[in-house]
Amino acid sequence: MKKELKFKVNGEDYDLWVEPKTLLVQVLRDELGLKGTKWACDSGACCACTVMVDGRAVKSCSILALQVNGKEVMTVEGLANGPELHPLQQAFIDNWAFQCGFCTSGQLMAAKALLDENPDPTIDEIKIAMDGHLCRCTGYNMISEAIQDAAKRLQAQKQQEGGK
Amino acid sequence: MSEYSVIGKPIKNVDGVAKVTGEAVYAFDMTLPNMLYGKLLRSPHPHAKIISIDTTEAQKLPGVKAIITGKDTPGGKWGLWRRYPELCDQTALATEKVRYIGEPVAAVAATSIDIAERALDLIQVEYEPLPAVFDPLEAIKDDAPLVHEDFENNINATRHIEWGNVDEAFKAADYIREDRFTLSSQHHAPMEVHNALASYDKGTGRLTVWASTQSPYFLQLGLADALKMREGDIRVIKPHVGGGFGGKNSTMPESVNAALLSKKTGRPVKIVYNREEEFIATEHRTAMNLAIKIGLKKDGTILAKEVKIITDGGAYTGLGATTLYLAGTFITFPYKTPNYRYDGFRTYTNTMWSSSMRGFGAVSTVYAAETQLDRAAHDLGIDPLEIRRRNAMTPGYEAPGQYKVESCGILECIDKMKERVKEKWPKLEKDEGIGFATFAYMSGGIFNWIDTPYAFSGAMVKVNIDGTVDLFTQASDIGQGSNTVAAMICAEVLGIDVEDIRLHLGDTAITLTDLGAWGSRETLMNGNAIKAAAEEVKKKLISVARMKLGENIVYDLVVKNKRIYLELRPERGFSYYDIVRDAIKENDGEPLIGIGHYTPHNKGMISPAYGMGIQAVRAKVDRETGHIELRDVIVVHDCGQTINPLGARGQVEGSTQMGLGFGLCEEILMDNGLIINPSFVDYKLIRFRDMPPIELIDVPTYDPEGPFGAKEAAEATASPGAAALANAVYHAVGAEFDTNVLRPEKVLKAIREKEKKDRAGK
Amino acid sequence: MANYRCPCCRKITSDTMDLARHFLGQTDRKHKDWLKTKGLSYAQLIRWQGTEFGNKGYKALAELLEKEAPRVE
Amino acid sequence: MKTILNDFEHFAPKTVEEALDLLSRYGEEECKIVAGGQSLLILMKQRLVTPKYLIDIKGISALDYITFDEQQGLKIGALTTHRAIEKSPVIEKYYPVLAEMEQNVSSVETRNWGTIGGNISHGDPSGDPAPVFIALNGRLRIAGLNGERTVEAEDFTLGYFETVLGHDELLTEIQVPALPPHTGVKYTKFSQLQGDYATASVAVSITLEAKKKTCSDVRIALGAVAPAPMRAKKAEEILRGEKISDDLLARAGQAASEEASPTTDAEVSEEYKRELVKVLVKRVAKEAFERAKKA
Repeated sequence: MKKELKFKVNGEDYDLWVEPKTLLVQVLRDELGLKGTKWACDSGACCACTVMVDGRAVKSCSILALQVNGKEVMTVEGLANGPELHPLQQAFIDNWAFQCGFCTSGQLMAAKALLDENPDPTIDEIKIAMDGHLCRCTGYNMISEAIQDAAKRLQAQKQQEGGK
Repeated sequence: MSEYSVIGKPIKNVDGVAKVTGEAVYAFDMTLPNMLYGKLLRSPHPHAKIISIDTTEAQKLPGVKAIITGKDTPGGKWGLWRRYPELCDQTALATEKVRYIGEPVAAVAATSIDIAERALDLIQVEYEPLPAVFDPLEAIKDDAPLVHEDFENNINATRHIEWGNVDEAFKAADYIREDRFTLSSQHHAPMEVHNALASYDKGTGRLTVWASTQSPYFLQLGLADALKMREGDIRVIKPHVGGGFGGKNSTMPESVNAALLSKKTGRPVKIVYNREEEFIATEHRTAMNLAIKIGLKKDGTILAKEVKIITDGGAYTGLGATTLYLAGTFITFPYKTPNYRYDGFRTYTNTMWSSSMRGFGAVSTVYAAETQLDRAAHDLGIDPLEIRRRNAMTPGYEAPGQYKVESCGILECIDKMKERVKEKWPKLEKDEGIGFATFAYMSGGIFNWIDTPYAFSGAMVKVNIDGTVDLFTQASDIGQGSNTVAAMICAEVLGIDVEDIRLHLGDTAITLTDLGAWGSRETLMNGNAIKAAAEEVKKKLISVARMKLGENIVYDLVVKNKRIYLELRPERGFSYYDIVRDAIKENDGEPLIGIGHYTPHNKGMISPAYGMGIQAVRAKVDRETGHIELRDVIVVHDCGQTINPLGARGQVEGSTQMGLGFGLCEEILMDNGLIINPSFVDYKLIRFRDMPPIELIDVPTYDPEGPFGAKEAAEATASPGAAALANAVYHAVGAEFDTNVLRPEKVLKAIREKEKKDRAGK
Repeated sequence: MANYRCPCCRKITSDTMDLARHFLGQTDRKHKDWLKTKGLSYAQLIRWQGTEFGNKGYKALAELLEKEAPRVE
Repeated sequence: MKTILNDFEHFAPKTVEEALDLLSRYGEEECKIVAGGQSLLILMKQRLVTPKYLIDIKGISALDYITFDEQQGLKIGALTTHRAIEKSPVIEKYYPVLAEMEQNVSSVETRNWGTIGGNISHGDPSGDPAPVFIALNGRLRIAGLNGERTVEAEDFTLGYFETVLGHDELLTEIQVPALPPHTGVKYTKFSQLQGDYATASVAVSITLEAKKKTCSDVRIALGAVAPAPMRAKKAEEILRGEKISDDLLARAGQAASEEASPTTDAEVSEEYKRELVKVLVKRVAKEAFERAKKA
């Protein structure tokens, strides 16, 4: 029996009816067409499906859609500001921090959650925050570097805004 | 070096924006209107006769639109070794018998994945279990069960390589040692699982398939053979691919069955494997039993090598026969081996079959050869780097009748490594060790087992009136960055920017044939095709410019920075845009098109060029628990002229991760043909915290066969990790291994054995 | 110089060792059956050649072919 | 393994009472509680569990808290996330071992959604929190329709994925007494790769007498080496009342290794797990001792 799900995704309100067995990742991809969020392991062990719920990085494959009732979800599609890429996205491009790109959306969301909480993380802090994320293409190092690079960019941005 | 405008510059990934915004579309993400979802029913037995399949109950489930079994297929067999029909052994669905746990026996199409999965539970299959064989050494025995009745002793392929006089050379050797290894399999574990979406048009009898594949052309051929259709009636489109690593070369049951179900229902059908299916029912690295004998002079010079390999092929051929071939070659690299004998046999067993995987043929053999060389060096009292140096190949080195190595920077790589290690790691902690291993790999294979009459790579360049370029080629970017390399090569030739080029790739209907992304072939082979196509256009532009400049032109014309000008008098020239417009106008409006292709000729049996180098791993061993901590890695490599240093580094990093995984933790655990760790929880991959930093040092050379001197850039670096790691452990605590995955328990056992040996020695 | 012809197919070569390599490379039944009639086991040859050093399998096979293979001019 | 979960009816009670009431309505076989669901949803995909009714307690906000005072000690609501424990200033100050432990529980993503109560109720013998709470002399508060009860943390798990929780009961709170003076606690899990499940884990709490020479009390808890997390009481006896020395620690390690009852699995043998217990107990107890001296 379907139940009502009211939540916010990337700033937009949604009011849907879903089967209780529906996972958050299924609602995002299949109902809302937000296919940037991937689904890769079926066992909650790769974090490719990571999105932010109320500002925290979580695995959308391991959460029932109904559990985010009333909450705010952010996916990779909500990261850029219109045509302007988020500094994390630009840093990922500039540092070649992805190859096939399949795990990238999840990584970006985890990195965003990390930088929101800790604007100046050390490489070790980045590694701890990202350790759930499997990437088969890179050796992870260039991702860590990109996240540090993004942190610097965000700080510079903040300073500039503060200076205005 | 800096004569290039684009080549050798750190160019950002041309797919970057799509991939960081979530807009990049993978086959995994695709749907079509009216689409059905397919699922495959898989065998729970490693070897069994199929007595009957009853689909009655499943048919009744609302939402089920079609169910097929082996009887409903056209019965076409396929494989990649198309030149040898007996090795084309794959089928869409098993009919007479199943040969591995996970082999599909029926396929369902339904209106949702949920219904398709539930329908599988309702299909009744009666099996009569047969005796099964899992061990390659058992498989060749006369009384072993036969996996394929026509292949006695389960021998699927054989390979013999010999040069020099091996027996005489061993007699002349001062030092001989024999070692035996059992080298395990490894899973590709791409983040995007195998999946395919097939849409059959009943009106035209044509099929379109979108798939997660490394080679649209191979898939087109496989589908044609499987479905008994004309190649030209099948269009394969490769969207973005979420990783392949050698696991997406073969045409696999998901695409064939999606096509069959689409044909039957008249609706698009999509089949997506889940992660468990990906582990149990897609190809993986070839496991092998390997014996290696080496004869050396006192000073460490290699006189002779003899190598024996029996591989665990699994139930079908895949690219496993190629693995056998390459293993016999790359175990000699990058050393001068004057006398060499190799015998390789690939066996059929009742397991999911093994095939190509990143560095195939090299990864396992490098482990054996490079750990053996370290032990020999130790016995002879020679420094591990020095013994490698003494035997290193030099430019132009030839293995009689097998291969010739043109550009070759291995000596410089070893020397650079020596220098850097001394500087970077001057002192080691207790129980810390440094291990080295060299590596080399091909820049695309020369062999034509696929039996194509086409050129190995083709490309077409179309220059539009505004100077923008449409580049058509079938080269497959599966994450390795070949799209960026393709655009860079084209941009360099035409003197324009990467941003001016629009790529049309991986669609068999609109692009020229390319054999796809395997064996590090895209940069050299496809690069050559693109370069040739772009140069054809360039020639047309130059001839127009030459005419406009008037007669008596003695200077060479250069196309660069969006201008066409005299090399020695740069001020005399024209804008690229003007010349493009003139060229089109002057030729009655005919579009400016260049076509290029590449097939290697007279380049030996293996490859036109070889990338190579050396890796060092620093690791610390916990003597009480056997735990290994990876601390640091240095890679020094020669990839000819680097096309894109950013992408090359990315590839080296990724290859290293996979190579270290092969040495440290990646293990497919099997119990009577059943893979018991088919998930990312139980199959251990190196993650962020366990990945050491990697320093990459480039030793540039120029390979005459490669575009701008480029050759293989990173696949080779998948092979040294495990060996370098084992050597580091050997140097830290003296423990020796004859297998590759150094789980703590194994390491502790080896340490204890070493301690026992030392005590007995005293 | 006398050449040897494979007893099971049309391969002709001047060297029995070469012929032995050809022979073991064939995975069809014809070649294996012939071996059986001569009292040599294909499995045994592979075990020798695939796990032991010194070319034992080929040597045994070459010796047999030296005796049994038809000669052609 | 299936891609899609089985069908079930979903309830989202807002209070413990509502949840207990729902539990009592449905039979044990057909009804399951889900909190963070980080383990349960996978079991459901594997069809190892196929509930007809799922009681989703994630929304019971009253069970999400961390409190501390010197008398009462630490109280953690069962629906507190791992991440909240990891980041709690109170825990950082008074029980840093808990924060250390949490940092190695799976991934940040799991810790952000998974709850401490869900983890413990799952009864996984290789779970990280249980041995630490046992070493900390923790107690677990359980609510049922007929009232409440508390059990010692060490008595909570009975065997593989089996706990003392009755079908109609709910774990509501974890209680940890304030640490006695001169107490040091350390937890280490051994796994080949960081953040992975434990091959073996050890938590040790050592209390020294006033002069900081003799061990007045000690608790040693082992994880992943028996059907349930367990105390190594013989090892504790070796240390209790004694002056700590390397030799004594080694003997305690040996005793613990004999007390453990690991089994050989696909990856690791029983003998190796015993070896690990021996080494880990020695090392972890030593660190706990060092911490106690500084405490």
